[in-house]
Order: sequence, then structure tokens, then C-alpha cells
Amino acid sequence: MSLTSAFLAIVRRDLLLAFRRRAEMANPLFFFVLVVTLFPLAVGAQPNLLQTMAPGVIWVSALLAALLSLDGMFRSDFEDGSLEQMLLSRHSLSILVLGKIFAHWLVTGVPLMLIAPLLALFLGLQDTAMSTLWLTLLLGTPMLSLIGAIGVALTVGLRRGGMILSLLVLPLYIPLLIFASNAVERAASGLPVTAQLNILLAMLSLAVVLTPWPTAAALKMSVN
Amino acid sequence: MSIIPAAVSRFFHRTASSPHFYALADRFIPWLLVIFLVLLGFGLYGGLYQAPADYQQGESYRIIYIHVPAAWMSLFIYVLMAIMGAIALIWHMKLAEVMLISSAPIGAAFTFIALVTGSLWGKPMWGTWWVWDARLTSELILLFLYLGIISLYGAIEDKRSAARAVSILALVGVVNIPIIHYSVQWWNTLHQGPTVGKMGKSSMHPSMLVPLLEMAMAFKFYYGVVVLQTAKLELLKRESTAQWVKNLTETSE
Amino acid sequence: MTLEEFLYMGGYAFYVWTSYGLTTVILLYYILAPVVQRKQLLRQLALKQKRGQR
Amino acid sequence: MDLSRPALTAKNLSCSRDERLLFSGLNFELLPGQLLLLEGSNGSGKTSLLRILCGFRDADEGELLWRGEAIGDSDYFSEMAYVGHADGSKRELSVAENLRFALAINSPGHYSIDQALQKVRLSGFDDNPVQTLSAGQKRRLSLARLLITHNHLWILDEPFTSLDKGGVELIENLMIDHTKQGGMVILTSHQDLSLQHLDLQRIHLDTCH
Repeated sequence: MSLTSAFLAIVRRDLLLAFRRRAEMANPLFFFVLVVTLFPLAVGAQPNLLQTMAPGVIWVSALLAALLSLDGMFRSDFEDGSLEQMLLSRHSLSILVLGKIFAHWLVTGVPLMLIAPLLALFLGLQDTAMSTLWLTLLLGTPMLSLIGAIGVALTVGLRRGGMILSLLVLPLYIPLLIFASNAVERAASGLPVTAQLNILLAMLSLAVVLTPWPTAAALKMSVN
Repeated sequence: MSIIPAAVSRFFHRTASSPHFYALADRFIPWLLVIFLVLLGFGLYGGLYQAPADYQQGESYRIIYIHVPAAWMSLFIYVLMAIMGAIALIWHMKLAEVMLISSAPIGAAFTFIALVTGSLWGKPMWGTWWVWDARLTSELILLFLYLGIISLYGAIEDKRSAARAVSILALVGVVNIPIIHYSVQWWNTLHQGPTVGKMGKSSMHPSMLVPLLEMAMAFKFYYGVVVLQTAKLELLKRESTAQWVKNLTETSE
Repeated sequence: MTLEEFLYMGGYAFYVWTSYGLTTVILLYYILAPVVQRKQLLRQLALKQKRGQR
Repeated sequence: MDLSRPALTAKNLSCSRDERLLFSGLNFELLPGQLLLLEGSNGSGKTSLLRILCGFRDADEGELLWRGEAIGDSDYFSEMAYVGHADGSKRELSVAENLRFALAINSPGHYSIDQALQKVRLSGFDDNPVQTLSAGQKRRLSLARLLITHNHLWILDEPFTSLDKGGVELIENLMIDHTKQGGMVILTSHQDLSLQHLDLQRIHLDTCH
């Protein structure tokens, strides 16, 4: 019982913090919209081209936006000593870490999902693909936070960890990118996508179970 | 610690002590080098001279004798690094850390070789230097994983923390490699990309297959030599103030 | 097969020999670099030690 | 709790940083009710030793025992608390919110949040965001965390910095209370302690080679 309450306490705390820093919180979201906007400007506004590119563009932008938001996941806890206190908590760090990741998803992943229909509209994505885009974002964005957490935990002690963070995390995002954008693509052409969604679901369950351990271990290393 | 019999753990700690390892490496290196050179000789002779030309690809297929063994090595070394990482994390064995970090550059080098030779092989086959073929794409991602490890190790100043970070990353990477591999392969069949050669091992004639295996073995022994040499250097760097290093510098004068 | 034929590689000489050449250079570098660097390091350490003794 | 048996035992600890040996062969025993003061010049490894005691770092050699067991196997970590250079409080959250979070991830101790705030003379500040507090008040807030959570051993890194005379006295009184109840304190300090009537042990790290 107290384990759940510790988990909830950390989620509540991080949500409260995000709310008090809401100006910062919106930045990755603006970034997401901005990157998507750049594509029509760069490749031209032919509706056909944009329509075929839409799933890939949205997912690559989501990846980059998540990457941008990752740095804040442990940074302030590391700098103000909260992380040390969490290490000394009587609960295992991986549970607290899972709470932090969950909160991070709530404040970064969920907004991405909410704004995605607008971007789909910008790019002229078929209406039939909309629900699949939503589902892939629902299954995929938590993975962005989970996998990203390992990278942040490894680099949080570095003065300029941002570059290395992207080098560490982006290759690990590749399977997600492949399956998610493919699912949307298939849905757009009216094909069934259950296989892709099942794979994403399996990957998400695996990530939920496996990523807190290396993240906790990496945080211990970083606090050292 | 308790799961391991005391004798085994004593053996490990004795072998794992730096001066002991240093001396042991010195004893092994010449042998590994000789075996490497012999295998290399056989492999090159068989692959470049004895084996007949491929009926479809002509002589260009001979790049296979470095491309495929290098690709195998790139994966083999990464898996070894993850094993070293696990040992380093569980038993805090300094030597495993050293071996892990000594393996990274050579693993990256093999990955790079596999990429470049794949491209050189692909040019006459496809007419372009780069095609998003499944093996080449996986190999490219693997190169990124190696570069991540190398740059993370370089970025963390305290080398003990750095070794721990790299161990974690190698383990995370090794869990992801099969997922990446299959996702890329799946993506590739979907987009109907071309593939290098026809690599059905069973269909390969023995006169072609044997040199390939000889080269693969040769590369493993080569890796053995390099990793021991690099580990020796790394140990000296890390323990430059230790007494055994001081003794060593005196005798080398 | 003459030497020329062998080197010609059925018209693929450039691709085959570039592959083998590049691999040779890389492998040689990685086997020699640690040896050279270790000798340098040992020399430096010996120097430091001598300076320390005086 | 057996008061005559050492609670924390350090055996032959050594630590080096960036190839420089900070200390080696360090032994000590800490009995319930005792206070251990770590002294030494800057860079002598005081902070490193504290971090080893907190389990953030591993010692290069040696072991730490809590009531006779290796600290990793014992319930050491639920019986100790640490206040370091960084406060460990969130600037954007209020005093009470910070303490409630600390309570949620630890076991409750002797004092309620209100009592603790009174003890560290922060009552009435419950709803103030931490970023509006002065440096000394922040420090006292982190001490309040020691009071509301369950612990026997306090590890304090330079607890007297940025405190005025009253603040120093306050911490000293807290430490006296804590040790009287059988608690222990390990701390580093530049200032000399005026605590003659405490069971005080000193370790000078510059001499530990």
C-alpha cells in the first residue's frame, strides 16, 4: 500500500511542479508543431506528397519533441539534491523512477496526442488513419519517455549531455518509429493494422517492465 | 557473491588482479597473433585465389570474405561487451570494465568496415553506393550504438562512473539489438529493398564457405590480440600510480 | 591464372582491392596503436618517476 | 537497542578520486548516542567519505557494517538520513508540500510536520514557496525533514554554512536532542563545535593515509 502511495506522491509532486512551470512545459509542444510546419515549407505543399509523408513526419517530429523534453526529466532533481533524497528513500528507486516517467508522459506525451489531430489536418492525413495515429501515439509516447529516461539518467551528471543524449536515445527509438509510422501508413491506405498495434503493445509492456532498472542504476551512477 | 563457490571467486580475483592479468595477456598475445596470421593466410588464399568466381556476381563477391566476417564481429563484440558489462555491474570487477571499454573502438571499427565494404560491394551490384538494405541499415544503427558507448565513456570524467554507465548502456543496447534487427528486417521486406548477394549458407559451395569461416575465425583471434593490447594500455592509464606499474617502468628502462 | 588476371578481378579490381586495402589499414592501425601508445605511456611514467626520485 | 554495541562500523576504508588517494585504512566505530566530526582541509575527502556512508559511492576498499551486517544487507538506508550541500527541496513547491513529499517516500518519525516546523522555527511558513526562503531558512527546512522521518543516524555535510548564530545554536540543540535519544550524527564542519557535553569523536582525514 505504501509503495503505491509513494508512487502516487511522486506523480502528484511532478505534476504540481510541471503546473508551476507551465511556461517551460509548453516548449516541446511548440517545437512539435513547428517542426511539422517546416516540412511543407521545405518540400513544397503538394497535397499528395504531404499526405504520403504525413505519418513519418508526425512521428519523427514527435520523436524530436520528446527528445527535447527529456532533458528536464531528472535535471532539476539532480541539481537540487532531490535525487539524493530519493535514493535514500525506503522505497526502491525504480518505483520512484517509474512514477517520474509516468508524470513525464502525462505532461509531454499526452499533449502531443491532443495536438496530433491538428497536425494531421495540416498535412492532409486521411480521416481513416486518425484513430490509428491516436492509438500509436497512445502506445508509443510512453515508450519515448521510458526509453528516454535511461538516456537522461546516464547523462544527467554531464554539463553538456544534450548531444550525447540524442546519440544514445535515438537509435533505441528506431523500432518504435518503424512500427508506429507504418501502422499509420497502412491505416491511411485502408489496410488492417492489428499486427503493428500488437507489436507496439508488446514493446510497451516490455519497456514498462524493463526500463526502470537500468534507469535507476544509471541514476545511482550519476549521483556518485 | 554467495552463489559462486569460493574457489571460483578466488580464481576470478586472482586472474582479475591487474598485474596478473597484464602478465597473462603478455603470454597469450604472441600465440593469438600466430593463430590469427595462419588463419588469415589460409582464408585469403582460399577466398581470393582458390574459390571460383560466383556465377552471378563474378569476382566482386570476394568482398564477402571481409564484409560478412566483419559484420559478424560487430555483433559478436557487442554481445561480448554486454556480457562484460553484466559482470562489471554484478561483481564490480574492474577487469571486466577494462575489457568492455577496450572492445568498443575495435567493435566500432569492424562495424565501419562492414558498412564500407557493403557499400563497395553494392556499387557494382546496385549501381549506387548506398541502398537501404536490411543488413546495411542494421549495421549503421549498430555503429550509432557503438559511437554512443564511446562518446558516453569519453564524456564522463570519473572513469569508474564512466565504466558503470557504459556497462548499463551496453546491456540496454543488447536487449534492443534483436528488436532493432527484426524491425529493420521487417521494414525492409515491406519496402521491398534489395539485399546484398544471396547469403543462403547451405547453398554456398564448400570451396567458398571454408575460406569465409577461416576469415571469421581469423578476425576473432585478431580481436583477441587487439583487446588484450588495448586492455593493457587501459590498465596502465588507470593504475599509473600503483606499485606494480612502478615496478614495470623500472624493468622496462 | 596470371598475376594480372588476379589483380584485375574480373573488372571489379577497384571495389575488391579498395575493400581489402581499407580493411588492412584499419586493422593495422588498431593492432599497432595500443602498442605505440603503451610504450609512450611507459616512457612518460618512467620519466615522472625519475623526476620524483630526485 | 543495545547502546554499548557499535551501530556503524567502518573497516579499512579507502577512497581515491581521479587517481589521487584521498584516504586509506580508515577505521571507526560509532556507538548509539555518539557524534562523529570529520575534519580535514579542502579536498581531503570529507565529502567523499560522507557520500560513501550514504551509499552514493563505493569505497575502493573496505567495508561498512550496520549493526554487524554489511550496509547493503541491513536496514541501514531506512535508518539514516542525509542533508548535503543541496537542500533536496523543490524551489517551486511550498514548505509543507516539500515535507509531505519527504514523508511519503520515507517512514514517519517522532515529529509531525507542524511540530518539526516549530522546532526549526519555520512555523507560519507552511505555504511559502521554497524559492522565497533565505539560505538559512532553506537549511532549517532540510533539518525539519530529519525530524519528520524515521532515522537513527544523521549524516550532515557542512550543516552550519549560511546560518547565523541562532541557526547554529538551533542545529546544535537538535543534535543534542537526537543523540540523547540514542541517535547518532556524522558531520563535517569548518567551524569548531562548542559541544563539550556531547560524546564527540573526531577523525582528521588528512592523517588517514
